Amino acid sequence: MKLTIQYFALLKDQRGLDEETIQSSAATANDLYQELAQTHGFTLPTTALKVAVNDDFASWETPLADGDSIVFIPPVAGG
Amino acid sequence: MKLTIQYFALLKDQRGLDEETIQSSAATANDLYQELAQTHGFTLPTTALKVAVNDDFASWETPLADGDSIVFIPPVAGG
Amino acid sequence: MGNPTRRRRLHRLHPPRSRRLIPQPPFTIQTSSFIISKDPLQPEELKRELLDAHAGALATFEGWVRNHNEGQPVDRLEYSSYPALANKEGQRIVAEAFEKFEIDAAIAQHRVGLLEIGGIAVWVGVSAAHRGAAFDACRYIIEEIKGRVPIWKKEHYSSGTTGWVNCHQET
Amino acid sequence: MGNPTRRRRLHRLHPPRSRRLIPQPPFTIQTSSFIISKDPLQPEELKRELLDAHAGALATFEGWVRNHNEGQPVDRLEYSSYPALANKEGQRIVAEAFEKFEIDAAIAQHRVGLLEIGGIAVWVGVSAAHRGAAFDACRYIIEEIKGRVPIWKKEHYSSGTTGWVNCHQET
Repeated sequence: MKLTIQYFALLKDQRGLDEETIQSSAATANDLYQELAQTHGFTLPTTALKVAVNDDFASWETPLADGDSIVFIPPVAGG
Repeated sequence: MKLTIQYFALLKDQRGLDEETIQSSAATANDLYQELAQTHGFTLPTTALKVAVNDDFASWETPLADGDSIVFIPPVAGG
Repeated sequence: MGNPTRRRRLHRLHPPRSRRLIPQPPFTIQTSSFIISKDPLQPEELKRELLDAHAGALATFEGWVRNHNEGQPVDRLEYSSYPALANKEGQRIVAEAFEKFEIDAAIAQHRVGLLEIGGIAVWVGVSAAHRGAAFDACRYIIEEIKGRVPIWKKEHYSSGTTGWVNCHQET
Repeated sequence: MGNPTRRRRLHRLHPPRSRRLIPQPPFTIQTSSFIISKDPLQPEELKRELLDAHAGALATFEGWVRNHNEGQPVDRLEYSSYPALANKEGQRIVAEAFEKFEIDAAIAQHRVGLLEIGGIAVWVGVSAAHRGAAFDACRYIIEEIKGRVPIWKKEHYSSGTTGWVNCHQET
């Protein structure tokens, strides 16, 4: 299935780009992050991240579907 | 002894003036208020008032001295 | 009743508890002030005074004249104060806020005179490195002003009558 | 791993707890808004929007860029956000404040982009009939923004290095 991933903050620096569309068979958001972290050397563990699927917060166990848009959210620091 | 009394808010309305200098032998601020309340028909009880002697808060039992300036302070309502 | 002069001498040696507990000026006040103002308050200017490269957080409070109180429509408000004591007590309150909270600067001003609906009656601003202290100190200052500073509010009702707030009696 | 399509169907019938607890738009928002802004924030204009003859109390919070963080001198800050979710989450927070506190109006804005020392990063204002609610709601909104809204802060240190705040790693 085709997935769109947007990167922000530290993950954007580590990936070196804002957004990409990839082919993946990852069943869940968690599986997808593990795949990408291994490929790109992301240093943040999932315990420090949240995940959004289709622009809303989601569980790491959310099953992914073709066309989903995924964002891994580094620790926020507004204000 | 000579005492100066300033009036504010409801007490000013009830006394009909801002300030007066009187002769009194009142031993304490409390005695003075009782005297004045009887003469001028002040409606507020001392439990609802505070008293200042020479521009600082004082106890109702403060002994008065010649030349003291006294203010009876109605319930405050700033803001 | 006793002799007032003799009692006063004793009183000086042993001031009553209520007097001893109130700190006396001068205080160690940093950037801070309390002012009773006859002119309209200027929040933007006051905020600029609090601006400091060190500070990260600014909490402010503004009290506006409302168009009603306890169900009665209000046209305008008249604030009066006992200036000598009001300024002293306000400055004590700001000084207490510096002792209690880790703040960088604090300003409080209270308007007196006749105010129209929507006018600013009181302004408090506190800057601090962290937001918790800024909020706590700002709230402390406004609560203490409302409870301790000799300022009174006379409401002019749409009905034509007036009333001193908290005095439970219309005049 | 199972079949993703089948699991998704089940998931729709029984959404996970974390999704069910988050209220979904549209909310019943009165005078309220949350905006991520690329332009400098305008506290005076925002305050005017909150002005209402009914309200008696206005509590505001401003977060300014500080010249230091954890002992390191900071020259400027760069805020970035995940706009689609940041706006949605910010609006949820403001809507929650209306549910929790008796307030009349609330506005929150967060700046993104490059900010100099002393620039306003975030502004929150709440008006209410009574000051307690105004303070409580203002503080609630800023605390929740800091904890939940996907906004990140990159510090540019005087030393020439940069760091993502909270990520414990310099880049």
